[in-house]
Amino acid sequence: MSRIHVRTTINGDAVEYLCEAGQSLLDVLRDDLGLTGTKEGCGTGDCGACSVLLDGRLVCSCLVLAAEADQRSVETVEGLADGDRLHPLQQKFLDHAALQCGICTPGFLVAARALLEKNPTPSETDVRYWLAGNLCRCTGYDKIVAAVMDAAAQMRKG
Amino acid sequence: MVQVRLWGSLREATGGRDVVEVNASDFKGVLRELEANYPGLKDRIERGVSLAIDGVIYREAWFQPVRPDSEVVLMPLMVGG
Amino acid sequence: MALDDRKRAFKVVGTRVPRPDGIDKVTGRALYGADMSAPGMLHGAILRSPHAHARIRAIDTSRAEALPGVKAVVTSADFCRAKHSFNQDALDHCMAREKALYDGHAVAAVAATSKSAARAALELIAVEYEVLPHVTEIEDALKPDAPVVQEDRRARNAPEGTHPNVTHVVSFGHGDLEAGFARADRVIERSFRTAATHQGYIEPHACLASVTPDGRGELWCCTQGHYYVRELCADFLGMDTSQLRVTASEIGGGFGGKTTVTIEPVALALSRKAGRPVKLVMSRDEVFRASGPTVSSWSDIKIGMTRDGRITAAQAMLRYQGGAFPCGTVELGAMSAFAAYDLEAVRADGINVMTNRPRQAAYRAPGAPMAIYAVESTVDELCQELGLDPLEVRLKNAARKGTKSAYGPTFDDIGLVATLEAAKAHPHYAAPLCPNQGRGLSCGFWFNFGGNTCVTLNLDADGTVGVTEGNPDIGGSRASISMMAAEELGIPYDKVRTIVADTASLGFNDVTDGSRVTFAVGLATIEAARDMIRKMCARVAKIWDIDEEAVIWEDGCARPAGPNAGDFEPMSIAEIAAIANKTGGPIAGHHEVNADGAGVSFGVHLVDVEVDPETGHTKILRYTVFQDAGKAVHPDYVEGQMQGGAVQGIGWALNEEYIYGEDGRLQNPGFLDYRIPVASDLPKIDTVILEIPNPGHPYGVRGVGETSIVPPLAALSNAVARAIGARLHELPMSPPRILQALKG
Amino acid sequence: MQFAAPRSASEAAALLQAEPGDARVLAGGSDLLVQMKSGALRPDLLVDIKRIPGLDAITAEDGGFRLGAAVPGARLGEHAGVRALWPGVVEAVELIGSTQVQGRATVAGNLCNASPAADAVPALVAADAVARVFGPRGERDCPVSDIPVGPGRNSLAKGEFVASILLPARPKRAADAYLRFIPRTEMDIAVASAGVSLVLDEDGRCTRARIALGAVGPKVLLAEEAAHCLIGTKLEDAALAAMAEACSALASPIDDKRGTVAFRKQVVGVLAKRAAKIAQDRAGGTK
Repeated sequence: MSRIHVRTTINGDAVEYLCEAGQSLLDVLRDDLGLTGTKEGCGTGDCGACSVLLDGRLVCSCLVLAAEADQRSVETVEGLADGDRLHPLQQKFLDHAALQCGICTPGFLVAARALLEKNPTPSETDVRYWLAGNLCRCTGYDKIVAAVMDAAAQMRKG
Repeated sequence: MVQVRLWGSLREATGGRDVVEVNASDFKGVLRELEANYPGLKDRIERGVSLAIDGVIYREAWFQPVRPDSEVVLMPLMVGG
Repeated sequence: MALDDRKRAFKVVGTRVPRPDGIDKVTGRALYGADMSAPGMLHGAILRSPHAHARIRAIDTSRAEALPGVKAVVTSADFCRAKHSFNQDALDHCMAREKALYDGHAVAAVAATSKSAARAALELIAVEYEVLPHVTEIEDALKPDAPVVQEDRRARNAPEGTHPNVTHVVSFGHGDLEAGFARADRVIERSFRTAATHQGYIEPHACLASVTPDGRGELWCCTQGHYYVRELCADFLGMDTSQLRVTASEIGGGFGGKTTVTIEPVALALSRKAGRPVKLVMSRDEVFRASGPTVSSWSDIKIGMTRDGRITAAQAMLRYQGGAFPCGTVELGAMSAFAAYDLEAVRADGINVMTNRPRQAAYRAPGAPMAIYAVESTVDELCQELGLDPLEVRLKNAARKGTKSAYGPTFDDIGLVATLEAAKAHPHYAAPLCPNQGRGLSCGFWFNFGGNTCVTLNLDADGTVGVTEGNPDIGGSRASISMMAAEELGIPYDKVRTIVADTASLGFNDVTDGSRVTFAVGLATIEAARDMIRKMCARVAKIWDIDEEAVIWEDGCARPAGPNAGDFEPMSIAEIAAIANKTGGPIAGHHEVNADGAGVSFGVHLVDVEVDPETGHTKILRYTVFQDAGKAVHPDYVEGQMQGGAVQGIGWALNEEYIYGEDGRLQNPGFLDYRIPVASDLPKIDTVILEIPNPGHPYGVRGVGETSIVPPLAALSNAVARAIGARLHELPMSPPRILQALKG
Repeated sequence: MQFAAPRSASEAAALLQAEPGDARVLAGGSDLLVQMKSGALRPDLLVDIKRIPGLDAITAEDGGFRLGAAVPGARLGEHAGVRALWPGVVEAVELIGSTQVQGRATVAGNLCNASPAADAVPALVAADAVARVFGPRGERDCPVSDIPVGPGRNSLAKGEFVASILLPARPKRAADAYLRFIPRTEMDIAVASAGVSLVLDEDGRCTRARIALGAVGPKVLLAEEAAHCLIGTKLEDAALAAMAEACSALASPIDDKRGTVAFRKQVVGVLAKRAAKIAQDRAGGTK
C-alpha cells in the first residue's frame, strides 16, 4: 500500500509524516508522532477526548484523516503551555480540582481554549453547551465549568 | 459460647435456625466451629464470608477476638466498585 | 486502629493542596493504558462473536496466520484452566471456550505488525458456530423453557424446580413481617425495573504485554488493581506470580469496571506466542459489548406504614441478572436495600439469573442503587398517599447508633440522622416550586471496605519523604495519601511524594474498590509514618544518649520528652536524615495490614426537576448532595466524588440503558446512543460535606467514593412523580415513558 | 483505499466517475469516517473536495446565499447575513453534533448522507433550498428534498456530488425556525424534528408556510396539509392545534432505540407548533 506524504505544522513546528489513506489524524499523532496527550475515548466523535485545533478550528482528530492535514496547522494539548508557563486554563483546572482521572482533560482544555478565543466572556450556559461534546465521567462537570469561567476572567484581565 | 447470626438463605444448613451457638474465641474459631457443626455451611464459607463483630465488618481477620457477649453476624464477602 | 483520642487540630488534612499528578495531566504528559509503546511492538485485535449464544464447533486460524505481518493468533486453547471456578469465569469472559455466551464475546485474537494488518487478519479467521436460542431479559430467563445459559451453575441452595439459570438465592432480615404489616395503616406493594448501565469510563481498556521465552512477563495496563490482574493472568498463563510484573498506568476512570481482567490475559498470550511485545486496546464498541456493565433488575417491594409515618414492616424480592456467569451482586443489593431504616421487621430476598449478556463488573456501590431505588420510591409513594413530609418520615425511621441493621450487625456511630437534618435545614428543601416542577429526596448507603494494604515510607537524605503505595489513583488519592503522611510526620505537604508501585516493588494490595483507598491506604500510611517516627526517635535517642522513651516527635522534630529527659535542641527530620547513614543506615517506615473498620457511609440527595408535559423531557433545575465523609482529607476531591457519583446516578435515572434487540445483539454500543450526561444537561451540583468521625480510622476518615451514586435514581424518580402527578416504576425515565405515564 | 484531494470540481467528478469500486466524497467526514470505522462502509476511493476553490465560500446571490459544499457548520453560524435571513436553517445546522463536529460537518454532507433524522434537512426543505449538483456532464440544480430518497440513499448519479446549496431570497415579514427533540440537551440524533418557514402579510396573517418533518419517515416529509392549516391565520391556538394534528397524522415513524411510534407522532406535532410560533415571532407577526 503506497503511503501519503503529508507536510503540516504541529504546535508551531513543521512536521512531515507518511500515512495510510484511511488513517486518522489521531492515530498519526499518537502512534507515529508520539503526541499521546491527545486521547481516544470513542473513535466516533462522541466524546471529545481527541479534540485538537485544525487551522484554528476545534475538531475531533478521530474524525479527520491524517492525509487531510497536509499544508494545515494542528494544535494539540502539548502546545498549550508556553514553555514552562502553564496556560491560564491549565492552571485553573489545577486550582479548581477540575480533573479526577484526567483522561478527558486534554480534550476539555483544547475545547475551552477554542471557546475563549472566540468568546472571551462566556456565560456558564455558553460554557456548558460549548463543552457538551466533551464527556467527563468523573467530575459531573461542575469544577470544569468553574475552572473555565475563572480562566476566562483571568484572561480578560490579561 | 458465642451466638452467631446467619443470613436467611443459610438457615437450611442449620435446621432452620438463624442464630446458632459456637464455642470460639476468635474469627477463625467461629468459622471453624460453624463448618464443623453445620457441614452445609462449609461450601459457603470457603467461597468467602465476612464477620461483623460488634458492628465492625471483618473480611479475613482470623485472630480478631470474639467475646461471649459479642454481637457476631456472618455476612457474604464484601466487594465494591 | 481506632480514632485518635486526642482532639486533633489538623494542619494539612482538610486543606485544598495541589495534586501531584496535576501538571502531567493538564499538559498531556501523563501516561495512560494506551500511551505506552515498546520496541518491536505488535498490535493486537480481538475477534468477537456476532451471536448472543452459539456453540463454537471449530476455529480455523490458518488463513489469518498466513497473512503477511501476522505474528500470532490465539484462542481459548492457548490458556490454562484456572485454579478456581470464579477465576475460570473471569478467563472465560476474556475468551470463549465451548460457547460464545453473548454478543461481543471474544473467540480469537491476533497480533500483527500494524493495526490494519491485525484488523484484516480477524476477517480471515473462520469460526464455525452453531447458533443457539438466547435470552437477555430477566423475565425471559426465568421461564421454564428458557435457554440454559451455562449448565450446572444453579445455586446449590435453590429450591427444587428452580430454573438452572438461577445462580444465587439469598435472604436477609429479621423480625415478624406478618405482625408488622398487620400493624400498618397502609401497605403497598410495587414492582420496579432498572436497566443495565455501564460505568462509562472515558478510557477504553488498554494494555501492553511482553512475555519472554524464559517465562517472565511485563504488563502495563489501566486497572483498578494490578495485583489482582497479576494473580489472574499468572493463573491463566501458568506463570509464577513473581515472574509477572504488572505496572498500573494512569487510569482514565474505572468506577468498578476495571476491577477485573478483560484483555490483559489475551495480550500476554499473544506476546508469548509471538515472542514480541503486544499492545491491545479496546474500541468503544468493544468496551460496551464485552467489558462489564451493571446488573439489570426487577424487584418487588412491600412496605407497611402507620398514619404518622412509622414503617412497621418492609420486604423486598430482588431479581438481578449479571450476564452469562454467576454473579453475587444481588447479595449486596439485598443487604443494602433497607440499610437506611431502623426496622423491627424486615426481609430482603434476592436471586441472580444468568442471561446472554457480558459478565457484570462492579459499578460504584454494586447492587445498591437498584435496590435502594425501589425502596426509596415505595417509601415516597407512601408519604404521598399518607400526606407526610418525606424528609420527616426518613428521620422518623432513620437508622442510627444502636440500630440493628437490616443486614445484621448493629450500627456504631453513623451519619444518617445528621445528614438528613442538614438537608432539612438547607434552603434547597424549602425553596418554592412552579407548575410542572417537583422535588425528590432519597437516602443512599454503602458499606465501604478496608482490605489488604501495604505502604512504605522512605526518608531521603534531605529530609523529604517518598511514599510507596500499591493502589491505582483514580480520583486524587496520591494527594490525600501524601497529606496524611505529611500530617503525621509534621512536615509540609510538598515535602512528600507518593507513587503507585508496580507489583514487584511492594507487597500485595487489594483492588482500588469499596471506597477503600483513602481509608485503608491512609490508615496504613499513618501507621507507616508512626513506624518511621519510632525509628527516628530511636536514632536521636542514641545521638543524645538517652532512653528511646525519652524522645518524642512533635511538629516534624524529635524533642526531649520533658525537662527530665535532658536539655537538647530539637532535631528536625532533615537533620536526622542528613546523618542517617552514620547513625545506623537508611530510615524507612513500613506497615502492612488487612484493614477493617471502614465504617458505613450515608448520603441524602435533593433534586428539583421540571418536566415538559408535551414532550416528557426532564430538566434538572437544582441538585444538592449531603454526605458524611467522616473526615474530608482533601475537600475538593470529596466534593468531586459526590458530584461525579450524583451525575452518574442522574444518567442512570434518565437516559442510560443497555438496549438489546430481538437478535440478542446490543443496539447501542457507543456514546451516541448510550447517553451519559453532558455538561449542558446539568445545573451546578451543590455539595454539603458532613464530618461524623469514623471510629475505625485515626483521623476519622470514611470512604466517600460510592454512596453518591445510590440516591439519584429514586431522588429523580420521586421528583418526576411529584412534577407530573404520576409515578414511573422503571428506569431509565426516558421521555417516551414519561409521556406514556402522563397519559395514564 | 486511495485518497485524492482534487483542485477542481471537474477533476473531482472525473475521479468519482472513473473509480470502478466504491468512491465517496469527503467533506466534513463526520458521517463518512464513522461509517468507515464501524465497517459499514469500505470505500475504495475518498475524494476530499475541500481543496476545490470556491467550495469553501458563502456568497450572496440574488438576495439569498450560496453555501459551498465544504463550508463547515461553524462557519455558517458565524455568518451574520445567513443568520439574519434564514435563522432556522442556521439553528438546525448548529444542532448537528458537538462543537467539534460543527468544525467539520457540512450542510451538503448532512443532506447527502440521507439520514431521515438529519437536522439540516427539514430546515432546508422548509426553506425551499436548491442543491447545485456537479457531475461528469456539468451542473444541474435540484430541490434539496429530491436529494435524499431513503435512509442512507441519495439520488446522485455516479460521478455526481453536491457542490453548493442555494438559500433563496425571501420577502419581508418572513422567517423560519427549526426544533428537534432529543433526550439530552446536546449530542443526540433527533428523535423527531420540524422545520417551519412562514411568510406573513401586513396584518400578520400567514400567506405562505412550508413545514418539513424529520425522523418520522424514511426521508424528510413535507407537511403540506399541515402548512395549509396556517394559511390565512394569525397562528391562533386552533390553527396551531390543527396543524400539529396534521403533522402527527402525516408522520409514519418506526419504533427503535431512540423512540417509539406513539412518542414520535405526538412530539413531532408539538415541535412543529412551537417552531411555527418562533418563526412567527421572528417574522414580526406577534408584534
